[in-house]
Amino acid sequence: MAIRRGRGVAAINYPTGMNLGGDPTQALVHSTPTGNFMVTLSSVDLGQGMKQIMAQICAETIGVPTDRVIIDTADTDTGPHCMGTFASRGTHRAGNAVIQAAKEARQVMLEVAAEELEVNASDLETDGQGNILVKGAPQKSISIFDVALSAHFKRGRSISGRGMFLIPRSYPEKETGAMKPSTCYAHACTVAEVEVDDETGEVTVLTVKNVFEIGRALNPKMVEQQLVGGSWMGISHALYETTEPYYPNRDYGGTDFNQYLMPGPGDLAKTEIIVLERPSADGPFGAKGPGEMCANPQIPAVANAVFDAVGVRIDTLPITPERIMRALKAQAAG
Amino acid sequence: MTLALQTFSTVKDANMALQAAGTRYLGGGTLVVRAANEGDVSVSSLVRVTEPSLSAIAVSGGETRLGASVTMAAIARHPELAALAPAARAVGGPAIRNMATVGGNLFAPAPYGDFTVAMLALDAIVVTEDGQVPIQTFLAGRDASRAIVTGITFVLPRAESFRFLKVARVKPKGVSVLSIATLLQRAADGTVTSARIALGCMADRPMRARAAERALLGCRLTAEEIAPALAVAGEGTSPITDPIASAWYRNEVLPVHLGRLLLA
Amino acid sequence: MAKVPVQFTLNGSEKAEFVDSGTTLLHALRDKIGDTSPKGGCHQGTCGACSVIIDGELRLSCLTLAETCNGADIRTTSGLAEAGVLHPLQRAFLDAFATQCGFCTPGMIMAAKVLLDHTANPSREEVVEALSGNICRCTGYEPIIQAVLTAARANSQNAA
Amino acid sequence: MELRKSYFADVRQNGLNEIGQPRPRLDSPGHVTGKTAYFADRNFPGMLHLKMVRSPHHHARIRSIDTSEAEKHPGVVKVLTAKDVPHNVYTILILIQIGPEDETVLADGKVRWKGEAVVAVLAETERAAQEAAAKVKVDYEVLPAVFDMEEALKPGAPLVNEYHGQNYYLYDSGECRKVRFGDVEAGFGQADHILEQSYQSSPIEHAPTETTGCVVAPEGNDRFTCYTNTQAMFFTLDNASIILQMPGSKLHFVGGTVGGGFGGKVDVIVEPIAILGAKLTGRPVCFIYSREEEMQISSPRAAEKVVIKDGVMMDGRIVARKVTGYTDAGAYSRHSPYGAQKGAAHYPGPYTIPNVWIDTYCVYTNRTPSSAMRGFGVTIGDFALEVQMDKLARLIGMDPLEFRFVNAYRDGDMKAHRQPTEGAALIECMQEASRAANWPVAEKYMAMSSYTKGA
Repeated sequence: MAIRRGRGVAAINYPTGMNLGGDPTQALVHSTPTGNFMVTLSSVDLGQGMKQIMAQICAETIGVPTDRVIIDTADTDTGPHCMGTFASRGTHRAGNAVIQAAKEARQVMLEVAAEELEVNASDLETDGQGNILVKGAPQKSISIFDVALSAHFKRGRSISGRGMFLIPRSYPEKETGAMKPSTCYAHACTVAEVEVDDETGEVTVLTVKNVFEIGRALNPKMVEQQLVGGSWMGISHALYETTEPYYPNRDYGGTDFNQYLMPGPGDLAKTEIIVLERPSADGPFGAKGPGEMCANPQIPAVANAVFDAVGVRIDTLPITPERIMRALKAQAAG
Repeated sequence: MTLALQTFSTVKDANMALQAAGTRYLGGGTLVVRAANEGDVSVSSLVRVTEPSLSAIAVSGGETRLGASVTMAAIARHPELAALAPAARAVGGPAIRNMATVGGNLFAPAPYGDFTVAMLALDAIVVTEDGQVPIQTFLAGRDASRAIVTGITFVLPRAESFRFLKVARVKPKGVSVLSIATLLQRAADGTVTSARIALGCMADRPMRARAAERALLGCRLTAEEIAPALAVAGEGTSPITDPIASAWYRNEVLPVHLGRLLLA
Repeated sequence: MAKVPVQFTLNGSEKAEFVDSGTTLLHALRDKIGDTSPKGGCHQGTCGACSVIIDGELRLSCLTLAETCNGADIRTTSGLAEAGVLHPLQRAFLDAFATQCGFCTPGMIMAAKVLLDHTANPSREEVVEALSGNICRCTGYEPIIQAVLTAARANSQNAA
Repeated sequence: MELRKSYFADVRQNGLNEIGQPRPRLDSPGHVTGKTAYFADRNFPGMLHLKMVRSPHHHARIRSIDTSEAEKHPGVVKVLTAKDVPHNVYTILILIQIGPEDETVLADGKVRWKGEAVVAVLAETERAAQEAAAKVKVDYEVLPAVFDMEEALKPGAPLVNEYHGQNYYLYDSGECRKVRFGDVEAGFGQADHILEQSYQSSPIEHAPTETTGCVVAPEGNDRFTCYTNTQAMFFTLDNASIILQMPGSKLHFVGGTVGGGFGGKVDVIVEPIAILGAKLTGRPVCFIYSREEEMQISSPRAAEKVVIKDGVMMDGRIVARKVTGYTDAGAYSRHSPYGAQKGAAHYPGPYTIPNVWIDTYCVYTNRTPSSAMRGFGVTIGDFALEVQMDKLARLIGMDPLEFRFVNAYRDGDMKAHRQPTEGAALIECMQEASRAANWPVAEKYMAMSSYTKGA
C-alpha cells in the first residue's frame, strides 16, 4: 500500500454576464420621508447575498450608512425588470443599475439640501454618516433626515432615481465567431495538493491554495463566503459529483444526498484564499462576478495533482476511485 | 386512501394487524416513512408497537439481547456494548442514529444495513413471535418475512476479537462502498482458530466470506499469511452496483480493505 | 380521512392539533402549527434541514409521524432565541458568516445545539460528526464548523 | 481570506465608506432564527398539491392516456394533460429569439426522456395526488433511444427531437458555433509538437438544499400570485405568460429568497403548470419537486465532451489550438444552445494563441434536458483546457506554471472571438499562487505584468 502525494496547478478566467441575448437590469431608488432609501429591484438572492450587496452599493452612492437602505426585490408588481441571477451578472449588472438610480436620487437630495442651506448643490458632499456638508465648511450641514422631510413636506420633491444597465446584444458573426458574449473577466489560479491511495484509488485533497482576482471585494466577508464555498464545490465536482455515474449509460442515477456524492464536513481540504483586486472598467466600484469562477480552477488543479501523484491521467469527470484504479491497472499492465 | 398508523401495546396484536394487505411495520421510520414520503402508495397502513421490551438492552455475561426498537444511538452510548459502537456509529448521522433501529437495519437493502453486517459476523439469532432463526437464514428470507422481529441475541464479542470497517466516499457519514465485520479467535501464538467474516454491499444483503474464513484458519495476521484469504475474499460475492461504486470496484478493493482490517 | 389528535410542547408552549393519521411531524409543525423553521429539503432523511430536538434528542421531523410525538418536548430553531436575545449559536453563525442561502441553517443549529447540550468543549472532530447528517451546498461547511466551535467556547466561558 | 492590496493599487478607488466593508448580512438574522420566508413557507387554506405522472421510458410514443380512474380517486380535483395547456410547445430562450420551440409542458404523443412530465394531478393532499397519479394509465410504444453524443450524431441514429429534425442544434453558422482566428493548420505546421486529447464529463446536479417549486394563489380578480424560487423573475413570468396565453398583467411573481440555486432554477418548469392548475380549479396550488425529482428530473449541468488539439513550440508558445466541444443537451434545448456558444467564446482560455479553430455542438440525446449551472459553458471547458495545459508543459519539459506565464493573455491581446483583452490579471494571480504555494518560477515571470507586453 502506498499513499502517494502530488500537486497540480490551474489558471482560469471567467466572463461576467450573458450578452448574447442582451443583458439588462433596472433599479429604482427612492427616499422615505425620514431619509431611508428604498431600492426596488426584481433581482433574486440565491443566498449569495445580493440584497446585502445592493444595500451597500446604494448606501455608498447616496452617502448613507448601509443600515439606512432597504431592499425590496423580486416582486414583479413593484420591481423593475432584471434578466435574472445567473452568469455572474447579479452584482455587476444590478449593481450598476442601483448606482445609476442612486446617483439620480442623490442629486435630488443634494438639490433639496442646497435649497435648505442656501448654497449650490455642487458645493455639497455627504459624510457617509447621514449628513450633508458644505465642502470646506463642514460646520454648515444638514442631516439627510431633515432633507428628506423637507423634500416630502416642504419642497414637494421626490428624492428618487431610475437606473438602467444594459449590455446590448451581441450577435456572433457566423464565419469567424466574432462576438462579445460578456464583459469583464475575473481570474484565478489554484494549486492543489492531494494524496492518492494507489490500492483503492481514493483521493484526499490536502490543501487548496486559491488566488482569485475579482475586481473589487465589495464586502470581503461575503466574498470569502463565496470563494470558500465555491472552492469546496470545485473539489466536489472534481472527485464526486454526477447524476449519471455510468454516463452515457443512463442507469444508477442518484436520487438523494446519500447517493449524490459531495465532500462531507470530514473531507475538507485546508483552504487558503487570496484575493486580488483589479477593478473592472464597467463594474460597480470595479466589481466583477466571482460567484461562478471560484468553483472552476480546483477541478483541473486536482486532476493535475492526481496525475502528479500516481502518473495516470483521468480525463473524465468525476475522478472517481474506480477510474483511478482502472487507470492504474492499465498502467501496470503496460 | 390515506396513510394510517395503528399503535398496539403488544407484538401479538400488531402481528395480527400486520397480516392485512398494504400494512407495514413502523420502526424508526427511516425506511417506511421515507417510502411513503416518496410516493410509495402500496403502503396504506403502518403498525407500531409500544411494548417496552422492544427497546430493552440486556447484557448478562456474554449473552446479549437487543430489542428490535433499540436505536443505533442507544447501542453506541451503552457502556457494555463498546465493542459494537463502531458498527452502530456507522449508521447515518446523529439524527438517523436516534431513529434507526436494530430491527429496521435487518431489512435495510444494500448499501444500507451496516449494523446487520456486524450482527452477521456475530452469528446472531433473530427473534420473532414465531421463534428464533439464525441471522443468515433470516436474511435469506427477509423479503417474505411477515412476523415482527422482536429482538436479536448474540454473544458479545471481546473487543480485541471483533473488528468493523465501513468504507465510504463521504466522511464522516457516507453510505457504504462496503463494510466488513470480522470475529476472529486466536491461539496464544496468534494463529487464527476460528474466523467469521461478514460483508456489506458485496451482495444485495449482508453475506459471509466463507472462503476467506476458511483460508484464515491457522494463519497469523501477517501480510504474507493472510494473502491466500484475501485472494479468495471475493468468492461468492455479487456486489451491488449503485451510484456510490460499481460491482467491479467493490470486488477490486474488498481484499485491500479486508487486508487492512485484519492487519490493523 | 381519519384525524388523530396530537399534543406536545413546542418550544415551551402547549400545542394541540388534529392531523391526518400518518402526517409527518414536519408537516404538522409547518402546515398546522405554523412553525416553518424546520425545512423540507428531501423528505428522505438525507439532508437534515428538518432537524428538530425531541425530548433532548436530535430527530428528523420528516421521518417522524406527528402522532408518535404525543406528550413530547419539541424544540425548533424558531424557539431558540429568548426574549429576542439570540442564542450563542445563532450569534456565532452570524459572526462567522456561516449562512448563505440559509435553508440548511435551522437544521444545522439544531444539530449543533444537541452537541453543545451534551458536550461543553467539543473537538473539531466532534463538531464534524455532529453536523454530519446535515447538508449544506453553499458554504463548504468550514464557516459552520467554526461557528459551532466559537459558540462552544462562548458557552464554556459563560459557564466558567 | 487575505486581500493582497499591493497588486493594482494604482487603479483602485479609495476612501469609500460602505464598499469594501465586511458589513453583516441583513438576511442572516432571519436565517439563524428560522424566520426567513422561502416560497414553501407560504401556506394557503384549501391549497392543492400537484404531482406529476412521468415517463418510465427514455423514448416512446404515447398511444393513449387514460385518466378516468385517477379523476375518480378521492381527493382529486383536477387532472391535466397536454390538451389543457394553451401553448404546450415552448422553449424558454424564445424570449431572446433563440428557437425553435421544441419542448412540451406535458407530453403530447411522445416522450423523449425518462422522467418527462406527462400528466399533472391536483389533489387535496399529497398522498391523494400520489395515489391518483399511480392510477393514470399511459400506453407507450417504446422507441429506440440514444444516450451517447457520438452515436446521436451518426446517420441513422434515433431522432430525439422532431422540432429540430436532427440531433444537433442548428445555429445560423450551421451545425455548430464556430470561431476562426488566424490559420490553425499553418500553426500546426510550424509546431514542434502536436497533442490531441479528449475530455469528458457527465451531468452534474446543482443539488440546492431547497428543491425547485412554487406556490400559486388566485387573487380573486383573474390575477395569480406565484411565490417561486426562480432565479429570474420576469424571465419566468414572461415564459409563463406565453405558455398560458395569459397577459403578463394577470401574473404576479414574488420571490427573491431562494434556498440555493447554482443555475438550477432558471428553467421555467413548475410555475406555468401550477398557475394553470390554480386557474382551472380556482384554488391555491403548490408544486414542489421531491428530492428525487430535483436529482433526476430537474436540469443538470450538461455532460460535455471536449477534444483539444494543440500545436506547441519547445519554447512554450502555443501556436495553434483547435477545440471541438460537444454539449449534451438531453432531449430539449432549454439553455444548452446558449451554453455551447458561450463555450465557443471561452475555449481559447486565458491565453493568447495566434491560430484558433473552435467548433461547439449542442447535441440532443434521450436524457434529462440539461441547462445552466454555475460556470455554465465554461467549467468543463476549463477542466479540459487546464489539464491539457499540464500535459503540454510536461510534453515539452517545462514547469506547468511557467508554461502558463509564457502563454498568459495581457491587456490588448486579441482573443480568438475578436475582443481585445481588457483588465487582465491572470499573470498576477499566478505570481501570487507561486508565492503562496511555494512553487517558484523564474524571476522573469515574476517580473511580468498584465498591463503590457513589454514589462
